[in-house]
Amino acid sequence: MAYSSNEMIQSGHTVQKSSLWKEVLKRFLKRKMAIAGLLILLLVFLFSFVGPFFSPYMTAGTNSQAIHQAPNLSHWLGTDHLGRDVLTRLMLAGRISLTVGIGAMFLAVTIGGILGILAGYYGGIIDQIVMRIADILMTLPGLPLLFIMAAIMSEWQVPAEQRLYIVMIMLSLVNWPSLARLIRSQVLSLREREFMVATEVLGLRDKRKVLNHLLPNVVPLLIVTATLSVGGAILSESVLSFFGLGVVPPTASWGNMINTANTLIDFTNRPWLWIPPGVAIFITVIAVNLLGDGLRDSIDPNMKGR
Amino acid sequence: MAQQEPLLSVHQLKAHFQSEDGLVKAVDGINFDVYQGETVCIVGESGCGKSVTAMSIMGLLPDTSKVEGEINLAGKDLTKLSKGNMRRIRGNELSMIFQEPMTSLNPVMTIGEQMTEVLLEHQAISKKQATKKSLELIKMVGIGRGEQIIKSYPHQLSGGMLQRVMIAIALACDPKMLIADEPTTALDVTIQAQVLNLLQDLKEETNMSMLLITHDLGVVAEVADRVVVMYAGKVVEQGTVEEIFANPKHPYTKGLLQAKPVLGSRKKKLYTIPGQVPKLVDLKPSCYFADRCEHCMKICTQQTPELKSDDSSEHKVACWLYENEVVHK
Amino acid sequence: MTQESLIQVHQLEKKYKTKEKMFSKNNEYIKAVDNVTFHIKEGETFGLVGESGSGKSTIGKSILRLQDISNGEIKYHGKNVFELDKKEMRHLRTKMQFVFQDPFSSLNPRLRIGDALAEPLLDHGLATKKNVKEKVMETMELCGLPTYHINKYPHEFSGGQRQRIGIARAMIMNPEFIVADEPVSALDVSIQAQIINLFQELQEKRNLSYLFISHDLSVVEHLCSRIGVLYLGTMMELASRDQLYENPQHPYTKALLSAVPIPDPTKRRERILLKGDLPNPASPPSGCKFHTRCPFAMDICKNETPVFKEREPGHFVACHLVDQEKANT
Amino acid sequence: MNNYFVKRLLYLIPTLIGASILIFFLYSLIPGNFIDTDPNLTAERKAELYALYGFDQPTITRYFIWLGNLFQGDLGYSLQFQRPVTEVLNDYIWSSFIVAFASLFLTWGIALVIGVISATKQYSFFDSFVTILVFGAMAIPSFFLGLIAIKFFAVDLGWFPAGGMTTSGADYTGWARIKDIAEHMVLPVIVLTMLGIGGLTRYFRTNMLEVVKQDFVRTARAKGLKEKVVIYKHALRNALLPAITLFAFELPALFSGAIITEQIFNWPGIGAIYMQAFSVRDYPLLMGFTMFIAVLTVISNLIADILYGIADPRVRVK
Amino acid sequence: MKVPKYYLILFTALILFLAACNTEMGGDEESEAAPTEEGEQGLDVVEDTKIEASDPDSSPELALNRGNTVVVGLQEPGGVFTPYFNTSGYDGNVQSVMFPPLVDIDETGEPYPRLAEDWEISDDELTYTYHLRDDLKFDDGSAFTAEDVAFTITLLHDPSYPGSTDITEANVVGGLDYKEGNAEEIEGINVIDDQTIEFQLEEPNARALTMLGGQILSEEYYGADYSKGDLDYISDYHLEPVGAGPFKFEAYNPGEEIRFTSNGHYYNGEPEIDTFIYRTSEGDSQQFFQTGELDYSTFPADQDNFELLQSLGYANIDLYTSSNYSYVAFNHESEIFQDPNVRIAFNLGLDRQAYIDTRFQGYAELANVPVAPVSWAHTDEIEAFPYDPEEAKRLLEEAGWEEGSDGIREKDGEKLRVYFFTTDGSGGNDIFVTLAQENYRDIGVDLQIEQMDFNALLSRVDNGDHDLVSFSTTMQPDPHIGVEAFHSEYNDSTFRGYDNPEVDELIDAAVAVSDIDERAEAYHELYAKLQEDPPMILLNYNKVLAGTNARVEGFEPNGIRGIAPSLELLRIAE
Repeated sequence: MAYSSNEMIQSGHTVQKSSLWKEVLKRFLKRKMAIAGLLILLLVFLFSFVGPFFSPYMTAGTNSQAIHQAPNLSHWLGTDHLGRDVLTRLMLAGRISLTVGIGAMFLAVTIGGILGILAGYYGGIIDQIVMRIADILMTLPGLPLLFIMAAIMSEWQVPAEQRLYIVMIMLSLVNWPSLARLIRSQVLSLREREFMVATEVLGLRDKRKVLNHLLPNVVPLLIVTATLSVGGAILSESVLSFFGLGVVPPTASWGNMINTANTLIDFTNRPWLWIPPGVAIFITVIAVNLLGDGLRDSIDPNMKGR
Repeated sequence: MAQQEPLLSVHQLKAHFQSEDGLVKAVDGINFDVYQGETVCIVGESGCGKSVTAMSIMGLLPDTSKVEGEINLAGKDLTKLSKGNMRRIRGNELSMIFQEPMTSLNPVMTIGEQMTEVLLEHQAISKKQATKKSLELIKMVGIGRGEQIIKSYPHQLSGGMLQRVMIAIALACDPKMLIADEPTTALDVTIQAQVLNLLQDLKEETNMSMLLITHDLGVVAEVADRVVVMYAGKVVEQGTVEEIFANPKHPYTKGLLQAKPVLGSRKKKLYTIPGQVPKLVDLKPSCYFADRCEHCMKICTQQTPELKSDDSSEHKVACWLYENEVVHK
Repeated sequence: MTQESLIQVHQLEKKYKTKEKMFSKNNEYIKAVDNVTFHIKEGETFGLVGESGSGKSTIGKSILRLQDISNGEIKYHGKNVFELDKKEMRHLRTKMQFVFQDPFSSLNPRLRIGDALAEPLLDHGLATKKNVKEKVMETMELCGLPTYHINKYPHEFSGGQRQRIGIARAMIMNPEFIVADEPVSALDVSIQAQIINLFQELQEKRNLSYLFISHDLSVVEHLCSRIGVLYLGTMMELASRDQLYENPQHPYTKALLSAVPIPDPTKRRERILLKGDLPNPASPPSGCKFHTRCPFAMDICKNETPVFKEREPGHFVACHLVDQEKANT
Repeated sequence: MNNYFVKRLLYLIPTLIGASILIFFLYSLIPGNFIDTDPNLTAERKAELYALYGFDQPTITRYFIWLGNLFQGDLGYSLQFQRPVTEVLNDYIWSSFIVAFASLFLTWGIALVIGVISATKQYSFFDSFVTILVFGAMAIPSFFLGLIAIKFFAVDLGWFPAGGMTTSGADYTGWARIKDIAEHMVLPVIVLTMLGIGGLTRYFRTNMLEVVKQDFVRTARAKGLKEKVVIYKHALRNALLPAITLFAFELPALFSGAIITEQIFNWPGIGAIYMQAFSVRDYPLLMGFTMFIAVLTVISNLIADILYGIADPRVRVK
Repeated sequence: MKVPKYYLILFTALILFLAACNTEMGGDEESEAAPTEEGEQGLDVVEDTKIEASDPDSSPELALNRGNTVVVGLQEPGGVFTPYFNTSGYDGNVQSVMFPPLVDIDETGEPYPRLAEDWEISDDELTYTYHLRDDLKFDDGSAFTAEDVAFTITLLHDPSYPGSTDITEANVVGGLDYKEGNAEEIEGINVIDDQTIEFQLEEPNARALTMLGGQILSEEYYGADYSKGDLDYISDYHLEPVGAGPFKFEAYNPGEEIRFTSNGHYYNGEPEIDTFIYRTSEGDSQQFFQTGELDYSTFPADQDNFELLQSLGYANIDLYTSSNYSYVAFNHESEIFQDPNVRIAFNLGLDRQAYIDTRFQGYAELANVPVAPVSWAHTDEIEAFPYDPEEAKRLLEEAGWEEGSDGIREKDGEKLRVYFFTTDGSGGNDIFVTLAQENYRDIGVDLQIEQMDFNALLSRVDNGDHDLVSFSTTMQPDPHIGVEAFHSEYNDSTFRGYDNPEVDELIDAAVAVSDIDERAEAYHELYAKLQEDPPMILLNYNKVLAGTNARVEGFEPNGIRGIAPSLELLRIAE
C-alpha cells in the first residue's frame, strides 16, 4: 500500500492485503452497478488496446475503393469517407480518448492535489495565493478559457500525433481549481482531526506528517474524484474536437470521429459513422461514473458527494 | 401496582437487521412491562440493543429491519397498526426524547415552529392556540422568556435549554408514555441534575409512564422504579430498583455495579469485566456473556438461559447459575 | 509531599477571537482560560474538573504547546515551554504526551497500529529498524494489547482497545508526563474501569505524572491526588483529593458533587440545584463568574472578583462566601 | 450585516482585479489580432490601423488603459461590430439570459424532484433507473445531443423549429411572438438542461441522503409528522441550503454551455458571437464578454453567500 | 469597389452566403461515396447545371405561408452596413442589397453598367469618365448625383479611414496628397455635372474602372458631419444605411435577421418582392432549408447534397462554378523551397486528383491556373501538374535530398520534414491531410500537420513558422487578385520571399492594359511562367450547389457576384 513506508515494520506474519482495502473490496463487490461499470471499462480497454491487433486494417491507410461502405462482412462497422475501417479506427480512437481522459485526470488531480494539500496544510500565505488563483480561474467560463489556451498553445509547434498531450494540459489547467478546492477542504477537516494533533504531540517531522498521515487520508478522495473526472475529460475532448481544438486528424479520437460525421447528411445516411463513437463515449462515461460512484460508496461510505 | 394492566407491554420483541457481516439480532426476544405512572429504566452498555428497543416501540426503525413480537400500548398492538395509525400515536400518546438535543432539533426552523407543528398535527386547534399552548409548555419545562424562545433557532440555545424544549415538544400532546433515550448523557452534570429533576416532577404531575434508557447506573438509581438490564440484545435481569442494586444476581449486573467508581467510596482498584461486548452477528445458542463471565460453566456456552425468577417475584434473571439452583432443588 | 514540581502553570490566559470586525480594534474575545495558576508534582496525578467550556482541554493542550497562549507561563522542569526552539521542542515531545478523548478519531485510520506505534520511535531515532518491533511489542504488552494485533488497522478494534492503542502510542517513547483529556468518557462502564486501572498500573510501573482532565467527579476522585475545579476558565478551588471531596469549600464544587448521581437507590438525597445554564463565555458575568448561578450569591459577588487564596495548606478557594465565613469565625 | 457585506464587497476587488489581469494577459498571449485577420491589408495600412487601435502600445500600458476604462463601465469598442462592446453585449446578452434562466429553472426543478425521490428510495428500482438515466445525460457530448435533437425533433418530426429565436418573415406580435420564441427555445433549453442536470441530481441525492440520516429527521418522525412533511419541510430545507452556493458556480458553466448550444441552434446569444469574435480576434469584445461573466460570477457568488446567510439561521448575520 | 481578397473564413461569402462550406479548404462537408464510380483516372467533373423542382407542392407549409417575403440565410453579420467600413465579408453581402455599384461585373468578370449608364476611358487610360443614369435617387428619396461619387472617393482617401479598401491603388491624381498631405481636396476628381464625373489617374490600372465605379455613399446623408481627418462619426450610420439598391434597409435584429423592404426609388423599378430577409444562420443551414425557413440556400457541392436537394422535391437546383480556388502555399523563405524544382516535386508528388475525387466526388475540378474557369482569363492550354511520384523523387534527388534509412529524405543531415498548417480538422481537411501525409511519405517527405484556429494560423504564417499552408481564395471578380501576391513588391506574408523578376514584369503588364482580350493573353503568358516556378500547389476550383424553394423564382446566382444582381428580379411563383 502506498502509505506503509518501507522503513515501517512489516511484522513476521506475511503481509496480507491490508484488511482496510479488503473491507473496501468487500463493500465494492456488493455494488452490482459499480462492478458492471468496472467490467465494461475493462472491456473498453481491451477493445482499444488489444483489439486493433486482431484487425486486418490496423496498418491499412486510406482506400479510395472502399469509401463510405455500410457495415458488411469485411468491415463490420463500415468504412468512413477515406475508406478506412470504422471498427479499427474506433479501437485506435479509444486509445487516444482513454489516454486523454486518464492523462488529463492524472494531471489535474496531481496539480489540484498538490496545491490543495499545500494550501490546506500550510495555510497562510500559500493558501491565500493558491486559493485566490483558483478562485479567479473559477470565475472565468471554461470554454473560453479552453479556446484561449488552445490558441496560445498553438504556438508550441506540437506535431499532430502529440496534440493529445496539449489537450490533456488544457483540460487539466481548467479543471485543477475545483479539485484543489475539494482537496483543500478535505485537508482542512483532516487537520482538525485528532490524529493529526497526535502527530504534533509526537513531534513528528513535517514530511512524515504529510506523507504518512495526511496523504493516505486524502488518497481515497483523490481516487474517487479522479475516477469521476475521467468521464468529464473524455467528454471535454469531444467538445474540443467539435470546435476543432481537440486531437487532430488523421489521429482519431472518439470526439473527432463523431465530429467528422457532424452533418445532417452523414447523420441521416451513414449512422455507422457516428453511432459507434457516440456509443463508445456514452458507455465509457457511464461506466466510469458508475465505477466512481461505487468507489466513493465503498472507499468511504461517509464521504460527501460532489 | 402489579395487579393493574400494564400500560406498555413488550412481548417477545425481536428486531433484526441485515448487515454486511450477516444478520444482526439487535433485539432478540425481550419481554417487559411498564405500568401507569411508573419509570422503567433499561440499562446496558452501547450495542446492547436498548436504543433499538426504543425505536421499535416507536415504530421508527428503517424498513430494512425486521420487527417481530408484540408491543401493547394501552391495549393496542403497535406492531399491527398501519403506518398512518402508528404515526398518529407517535408524538401523541407515545413520545420520545433523544440523547443529543443539539442535533435533534431542525437547525433551520424556529423552536416555535417545531413546537406548534406537533400540536397542529395531532390536535384540532388553531395556529394561535398552538402558539399559546407552546408558551405554556415552555413555561412548564422551566424556561422563562417564552416569547423570545419560540422565535429562536436551536443554535441560539444551550444544550440544557434544548433538552427542555425537546421535553416540552414530547409532552405537548400529553402522552401516556414517554421514552427517553439517554436524555442527559450529552449534558453537563449540573444540567443533568436539572433535567432529571424536571422529568421526575413532570412525571409526577401528569402521571405518565416513562421508559428511560441509560448506561449510567447513577441515573438509574436516582429515577427508576424498576430496572431492565440488557446485554447483547437480551434482557439478562430485571426487577425493582432496590432489588437490582441491593441484590444483583446476574454476574453482568454485578460487574457493572462494581466497575463504576462511586463518589465517596474509594477503592484501590476498580473491578473490571474482562473482554468486550460480542458482535451481534451469528451468535450460537449460549449465554452471550459467557466469555466474559468468571462463573462460566459448560452449559453457559451451549444453551441460552431463560429469563426467570426463582421465587415468582418480579426479580428475574437469565443465568444458568440460578437455573442450576432450581434444577438442583 | 515535597516532590519537585514537574509542571508549573503560572497565570495562564488564553483568548480566542470570536468576531473579527473590520474597522475596529475592539474585537470580541472569549477568555477560555483566565489567570490560572497551578503546578503538578512528579509522580502525581493532577485532576482538572469542570463543565464543558470551562477551559480544561485548553489548559491541557497549552501545556503541550499544541496551541498558543495569550499570557502567562508554562514551565516544564523550570523551563518555559513556549521559549523552546524547534529542536528542543521536538525533544520535549518525547517527554510529554497526550491521550485523547476519542480513541477513534485520534488514530490515523490508514495506519496499522504497529506502524503507528513504531513511527515516533523511528522519527525521533529512539529505535532502529531492527529493534523497533521489539519495543513496539513490549509497549503493546504493557498496555494490555495482544501483540498479534500488530498488523491491524484501528477500525478493527473495539473502543476500549483503541484507547489502549492511544495510551500505548503515548507510552512508547517512555514519557514522564501525560495529559489525558477525558480519556474514558467515551467508553462504556465496563471498559472504563479497564482503562482507569491501566492508567494506575502505568503510573506505578513508570513513575508517570498525569494531568487528568475529566468532567466525571467520581473518576477523578478515584485517580487523582490533587484536583482543580474550573468554571468559565477560572480556577475556583484547588485542593488535595481528601480536602476537596470531604470538605469542599466553593459552592460550585459543592453543587458539582451533589449533582453526581449515586448508584444507590437508598441514598436519594437533596441536591444543591444550580439555576440556569453556563453563561455565555464571550460576556462572562462580572465579579465572581459563578454568581449568576450561585445559590449563595451576595452583592459583593457581582462586583468584586474573589481572590484565589490558600485557606488551608494546599487548599485554595476563590469565593467571597468562604472569605466571610473565615472572617466570622 | 453591514460590516459583513462591506467586507465581502471589498473581497471582490482583488478577485476582480486578478481576473482582469488574467483575462487581459491571457488574451494578449494569443497569436494573431484583429488587423492580421485581414491579410489583404498592406503593411503600411496595417501599421496605420495598429496606431489607430492602439495596438502599438506596450501590453502593460494597454492593460491600464483598458482597466481604467473598465472602472468607468466602458468595455471598449468592438473592432468587428464597430460599436461599443457594451452595446453589442446588450444586443445579445438578453436572449442568452432567457435560455440560461429557463434551463436553470428546469435543471434545478428536475434535479430537485429526482434527487429527493431517489434519495428517499435509495437503492430502489427507481433510484437505479434514474442513476443510469442521469449518467446517460452526463455521458452525451452536448453538441451531439443538439444534432440529434435537430435531426429528430426539428427536421423529421417538425415539432420544434431547428434554430434561431423567431420565425423569419412571420411577423408575429404579442402572444404569438412569445409563443414563437418559446417554441424556438425548447430544443436549446433541453440540451442545456441535460448538460447540467446530472451533476446537480447527484448532488441533491447525496445531500438528501445525508440529511435524512440526521437526528432532527428522526425527531420529526417521532413527533408523528406525516412522511411528506418530514421530507419536504424538514429534510429538503436542510438539503437545499448548501445548494444555494452552487448557484454561483452554475453561471459560468451555463455560459460556457451556451457557447455550444447557441452555436448549434443559431440562438442569437452572446455565446454565438463569442465564437465569431474569437475567430477574428475582436479582443475588446472577447475581454468584455469574459470580464462580464467574471463579474457576474463574482456577484452571484456574493449574492449566493448572502442568500445563504439569510436562509440559514446558523450563519445568519445579525 | 474593391473586393477584399484572399482567404475565406469570414470573408468567404463576399457576394453571397457561400454557406458554411467554404472554410478555407473549401468546405466542412464530406462527399458522397458514389460507390459505383471508380476513381482510377479521376471522375468526370459534373457539369454546371440547373434542375427544376420535381414537386413544388411538397414545400413545407412554413415557406408556402410566407407570402411575398423571401428569406435567405447569411452567416453572422457584424452590423456595419456602411460600404467600405465593414470588417466582415457578411456585412458586404448586406451592403450589396442596398448599394449597387456604378459599374458591376457579370458572371465572367466583365464589367457592365449599373448605376452608371456609361463610361469612357481615354486612350492613354488615364482619364475615366462616368455618366450616371437619369433621375437616380437614394432610397430616402434624395437625389443621387456625381457629387456623391466624388464624396465617396474622397472619403476613401481620408487619413482616418479605418477600413480595408486601399483606394490609392487606383492612382487618382492628388489622392496621396489628400491622404498624406495638406490638400483639402483631390485634384484628380472633377465633377462635370450632376450626372458626369471624371477621374484623372497618375498611371493606368485595369482595375480602376471598378474601383472608382464602386458603391456610392450619399454625401447629404453620410457627409453631413464630414471634415477631413475625422471619420469616427460614421459609425453612427452603420446601422442606418441609406443606399440606392432594389431594397432598402428596414431593421436589424442582431443574431436573428436583417430585414429589407422594396425600394420604390430604385432605378430599375420597384421589385415585386415586398420584403427580403437575410436570416442569420451559423454553419450548417441545411435544416433551415429543409424546414422551409429559408427560401434559398447554398450547399457544399457534393453528391450527398445534390441527392438531398433532389429528394426534397420542392428545390430548384443550381450548380455553378465559383470564382475562387483552393491552394497550398509554400513558405518561400524556407530553405527547402528555394529551389523551384523542389516546389515542382511537391506539386508532382501529391495526387491532387485523388484528393478532389475523394472529397468532392466530381463536384470540383482540378485547378491548373490561379484563376477560376468562370473568368475570361482562364485557359485550358496550360496543363495541371500530373501525379508523378517518380519524377518528384527524381527532382528531389537532384536537389540533393537523398533517401535516408527510414525512407525520409535527408540533406546535410537534415530530414525533409515539412510542417503543414491547417485549421479545423473536420471534413475536407481530414481528407487532405490524411492523403497528403500518405502521398508525401511515398516520396520520402515527412509531412507534419499542425492545426490551429484561423487567426493563429495567419499570425504564425506571418512569422514564417510554416512550410506549407492551405488557403482558399474569396470570389475573384478580377484575375489580378489571383496573382498580385506573386509580385515581389507585394506586401503579403503568404508569398513573401517569392521573387521572380519575369513574373513581376508579367503581372505589371497584365494590369496595365484595359482591353480584355489583351489582358487575357497577358495572363496566359504569366500562368505559363508560373508553371516553371510554382509559388504554390493549386488544388481545385470549387462549385456551389444552390437550392431555391420553388415558390420563389428569379434567383440567378453566379460564381462572381452571387445572388446580389438577381435580387431585383425575384418574384413568387404562381
